[in-house]
Amino acid sequence: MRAVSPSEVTRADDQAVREELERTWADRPGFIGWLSTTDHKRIGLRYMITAFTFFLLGGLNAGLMRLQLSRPENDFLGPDAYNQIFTVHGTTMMFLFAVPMMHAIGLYFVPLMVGARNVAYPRMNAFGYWVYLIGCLLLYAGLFTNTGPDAGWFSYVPLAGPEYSPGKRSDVWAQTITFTEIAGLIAAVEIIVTVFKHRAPGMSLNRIPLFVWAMLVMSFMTIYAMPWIASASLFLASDRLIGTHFFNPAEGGDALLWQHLFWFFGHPEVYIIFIPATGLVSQLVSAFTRREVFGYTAMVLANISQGFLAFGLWVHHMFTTTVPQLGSSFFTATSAMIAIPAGIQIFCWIATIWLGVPRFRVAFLFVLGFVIVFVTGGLSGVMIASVPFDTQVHDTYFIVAHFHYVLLGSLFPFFGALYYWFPKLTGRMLSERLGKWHFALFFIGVNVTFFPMHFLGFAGMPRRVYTYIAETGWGDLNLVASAGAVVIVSSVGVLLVNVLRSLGSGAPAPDDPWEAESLEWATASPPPSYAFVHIPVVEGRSALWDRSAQRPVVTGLRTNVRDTLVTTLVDAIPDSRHYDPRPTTKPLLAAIGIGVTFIALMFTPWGLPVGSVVVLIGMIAWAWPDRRSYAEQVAYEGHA
Amino acid sequence: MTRFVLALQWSGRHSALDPAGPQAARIDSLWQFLWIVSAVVLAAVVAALLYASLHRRRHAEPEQAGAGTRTVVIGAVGLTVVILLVFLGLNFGTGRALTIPPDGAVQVRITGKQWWWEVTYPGNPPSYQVTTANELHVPVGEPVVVELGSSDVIHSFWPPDLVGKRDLIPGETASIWFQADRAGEYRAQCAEYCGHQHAKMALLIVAESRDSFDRWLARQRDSARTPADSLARRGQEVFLASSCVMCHTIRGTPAGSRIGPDLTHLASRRTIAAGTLPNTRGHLAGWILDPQRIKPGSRMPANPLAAGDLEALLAYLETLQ
Amino acid sequence: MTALLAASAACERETRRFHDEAQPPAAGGVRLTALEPGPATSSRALRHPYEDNAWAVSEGKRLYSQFNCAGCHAHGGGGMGPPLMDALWRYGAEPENVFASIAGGRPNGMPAFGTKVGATQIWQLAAYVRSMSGLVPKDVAPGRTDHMQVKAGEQAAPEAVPRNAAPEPPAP
Amino acid sequence: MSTVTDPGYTTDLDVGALPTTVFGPRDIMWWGTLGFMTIEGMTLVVCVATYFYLWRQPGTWPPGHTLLPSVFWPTVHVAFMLATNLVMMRVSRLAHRLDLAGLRRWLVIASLCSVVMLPLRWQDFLALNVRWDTNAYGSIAWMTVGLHGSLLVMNTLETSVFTVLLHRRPTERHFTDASDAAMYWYYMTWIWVPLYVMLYWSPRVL
Repeated sequence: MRAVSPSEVTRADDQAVREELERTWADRPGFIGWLSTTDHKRIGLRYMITAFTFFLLGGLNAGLMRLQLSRPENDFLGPDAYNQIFTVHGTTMMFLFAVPMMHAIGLYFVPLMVGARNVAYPRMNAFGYWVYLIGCLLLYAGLFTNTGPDAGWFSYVPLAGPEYSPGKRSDVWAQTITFTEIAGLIAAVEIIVTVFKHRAPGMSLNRIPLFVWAMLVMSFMTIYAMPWIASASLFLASDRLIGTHFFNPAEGGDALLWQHLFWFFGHPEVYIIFIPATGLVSQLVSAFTRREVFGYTAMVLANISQGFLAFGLWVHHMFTTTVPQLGSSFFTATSAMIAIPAGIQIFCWIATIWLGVPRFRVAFLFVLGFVIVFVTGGLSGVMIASVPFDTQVHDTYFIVAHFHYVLLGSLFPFFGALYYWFPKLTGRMLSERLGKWHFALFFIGVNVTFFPMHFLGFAGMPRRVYTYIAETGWGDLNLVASAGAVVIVSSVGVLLVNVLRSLGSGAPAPDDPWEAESLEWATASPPPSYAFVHIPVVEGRSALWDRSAQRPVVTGLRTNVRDTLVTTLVDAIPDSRHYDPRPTTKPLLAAIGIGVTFIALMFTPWGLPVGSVVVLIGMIAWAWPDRRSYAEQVAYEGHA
Repeated sequence: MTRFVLALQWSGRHSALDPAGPQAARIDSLWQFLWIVSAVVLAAVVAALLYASLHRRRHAEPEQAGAGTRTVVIGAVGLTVVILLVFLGLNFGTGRALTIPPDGAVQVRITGKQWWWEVTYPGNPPSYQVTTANELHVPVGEPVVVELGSSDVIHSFWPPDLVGKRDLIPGETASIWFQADRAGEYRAQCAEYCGHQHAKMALLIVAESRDSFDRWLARQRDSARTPADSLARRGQEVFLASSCVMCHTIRGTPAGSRIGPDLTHLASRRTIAAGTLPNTRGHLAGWILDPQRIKPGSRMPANPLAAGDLEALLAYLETLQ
Repeated sequence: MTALLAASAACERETRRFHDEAQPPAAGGVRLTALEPGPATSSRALRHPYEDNAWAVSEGKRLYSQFNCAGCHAHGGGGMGPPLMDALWRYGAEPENVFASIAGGRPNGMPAFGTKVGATQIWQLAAYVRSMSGLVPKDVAPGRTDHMQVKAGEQAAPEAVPRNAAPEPPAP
Repeated sequence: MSTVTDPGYTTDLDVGALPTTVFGPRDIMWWGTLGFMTIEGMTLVVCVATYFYLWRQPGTWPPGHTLLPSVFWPTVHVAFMLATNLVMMRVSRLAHRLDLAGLRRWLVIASLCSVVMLPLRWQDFLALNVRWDTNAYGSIAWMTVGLHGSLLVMNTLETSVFTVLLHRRPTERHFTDASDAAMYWYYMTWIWVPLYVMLYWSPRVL
């Protein structure tokens, strides 16, 4: 059970090996190196920074909304600006922040936690990031040129359709979705294959860290859910651009079809965010109570059952439409049943804390905050599974309160993970003192902002209103909520100060500052480009706590080319080796090609044939190895 | 507890928790169960969490899981299942009670438009049909069935004091029934995002005794009379000669366009601009001159009338009782 | 630079001008037909603001339908009134010409709407009418409607180079 | 607790002798191909769901005066697609035998087959006898044929590029890629069969 110093992982004569590995795995120097990197750590970090930037921008949108709503008949924002801002807020938080952030954390840490040198398909990884970045820039370029989507993050037709959304605002939304979904799907496939085939020897499926399990379930959900929204936004775009009739009831289309397609993706989406958050909580709980999480199998099964059940709930977003009653009852039952796996998880964490020795570091405080905030949101979630009750609170501020409790509930483990992994990411510790301020302000701010909204919902305040008249009496609680938003903003301010100070003058982090269990702590902070000098062999479920005295490692991987180990699916027995190509700017160029294609498609159907040519060129360039890589690969295969 | 909090905040306001009809009352009693159970569950989880965190923080080594821990966790999960089953039972009971509309209900049709409500009472013969806007009159203590449709985008009808909401979806017909047990005015606001003025699309429900409801309905059937005094007569000429006539109907005059609300009995209505302003002379004047200041994006254009014309027009509109 | 241009174009296309104090066109500013005296060309350096604005054109489309313009002109194909989606313009194809036709009426049945429809809305209608023959930018013209389709969206209208229906004066 | 066997490593593992060219699920590219097949399959599932959802609307199917789809060219195409599987089975066998010369020859044939599918796909569009902007039925039918058509186009590009690459810069890796390409080809052609039945036969039969 005792953590082992990571330096014991390595072998005696390592200095030469390290130098050669560094030469092999390092990026090219300078700006080209920055553009051409295929290192999952650099890309993952970049992904995180981008997603966090858009979190700040989405938060800025929220701040503007709270300012507008702080008193009745406020004329700070007009309806046109407000509608764009609330749409962009929702779109940003769901598509540019929450899901990409979870993918980013996965892309950075999953390979380290399973003991791999790099993620599977590193060039696709780079491509996915660039496509995601283009999607982000498109949405905000739209907002800043008054072309921000204004039909809500859910883009219900006919409001988002060709007749009621003139101009290109809804097209910006549809293409932003396309870009982020492409990126999300790529990340999901990479994570699945990395977990399936790149695990360190000995890490059989029943020894995978719980966060990795959560990422695996989440990635499978992504693969099954995201094509629905990608197709739906394609239908919407073609209704708008080439006059198809998917959503036009007068020509055999159907407005509710959009809602079915959207929510068949949209509800799993919530769990796509929440399940990795539970994985983070499991890692944090185990690290800060110094014992492995109680009920590993139950936790894994809970995640998997959430993954399945999440696909059976979508109609509970449509209880006030004309869906049949009988169908609604089924969805009520499934919606209530998903509380059971969530309950199992909560009870197992509490049991772990009960049995363990809690250390009240900032990351652990965020776990406690998570449980409180998330259980509150979960309970209101069970309430709205009820059809009669939902008809009252649907599309009101009660729902706004509910899902902010759930989603900000998932933000608590994210912040906790930031304090936990920041040393690994940067080699610096964050300040615990500022962190406690961050936690306290955030916890207070979330509750002050969102708890009153439950009552606003009962009092009749619908969502998505840019203002309200004084006679409704909603002014006071709205002012309280806006005051809470100020507290949230200040807590994020404290976090930023903490991060910036730490980057400048934070205490240097040791390799394993928390004496935690998983493999990412078995390498330097920050990890070198090749991740591990020797890939460790895993001897138990808690990789670093369950080590024998021998501390076996993998030897024989080549150090002068990017040689990676492929293991078997279930038992992680070494099976073959895979040549990882050199870094290249081709993914960036391909992403630009795809970006130009889809942006052109907002304006003209000719984007499609032109785009096909661009894709052809991209494909040739991608597949065609340069002379040096070719020689290297032939030599690699000959060597085997 | 919640009643107390709401009473502080909301005395005399509208609320789903201050039901004025049987359906809202059933939903309210479901809510009473839900929040009490939720409060207990939340308190129990927080207590367990804090106690678990604090009770052995001075120990050095973690414990192995014993049979006791497993039993407690399984028990907690079992209790969760039991609570959920009770919840489902209550929920289905409530749902069944709410969906069956009683016989002999008053029939009304509501059409959602960007951003106002057209209210139609079917008539027999059809010429008895009554069309009004943004105001729904119902008799107290009698069930009302509202047929809901939309002529543009999706809207949602929601009077929180009376019943939950129902969407108005283009291409589909939905219906909802409710009953007001107390006389009074209830506000219903559009609850599905429908564009620029989603925020200012409210409907006033006036529940009154059967007698006054019948009187109201009979009066609404009448056409507008040509006004007696000369100022109002001039106002009618202004109405018919200006842009008003392009969009509005006043039965009994050549104005017959159905783009905007029917104004035949405008002066009998309590609010203008879909529940945005009280129907007073000053507000009406401001609304006619520059609606875009009050509801930016509204379909009603500005009408820069000369002072005399405006005066006359207002005098005319006030005769439309 | 290109990005700036694109951005300013996007702003122009997307503004929702709710408060709009539009004026009728200045009298005598454009030639109405080739027979009238006046400057020989009426090309304007700047496109009319309503024609670069998707919202204004879509408002024009809504008004076209709600004011029952289709009663005479059908959906551009013409009926009692002349077709609006071809290249022939009896009274000129410039926005100012179309404005004058709507506001002042024309012989043989086109009523004058100038007193009953505000200038802003006439400009919007004029922009929409021109979109039917492809005279406004494609990314501004409306797409299909949510009704029975009688024709494809104006977005798909081919650009018809305007010609005057009136006979040209004989060459000297 | 679990049926997974614990190999119980206690000494260093030398993996230097492991192979670099393996086939099927042993190789990571096979899994990636499977992943992208699943994603593409899901988009087609969305099309099928939409097709039948719209069918459920009141009225006839196809609606109004829309003609029934023709079946001649689509049937020719589907038969051709399935026949090309024989080519790819050959390609796959040659790949497993690491037979570079044979693989080069047969991939040229495969590329030609993939090119032939493109004009046939155009006939599939025409055989729908409806335009995409006529009604919702036309929209979903065109969308389904179009989305599957994008797989055909991508496959043509991929196969051609791959064939050229195999002639100019061959590596052992390409044997694995060829066997994955065959798997993708089977998938792409067989998934069209239910779509073909749905689009061209179900409005006639149901």
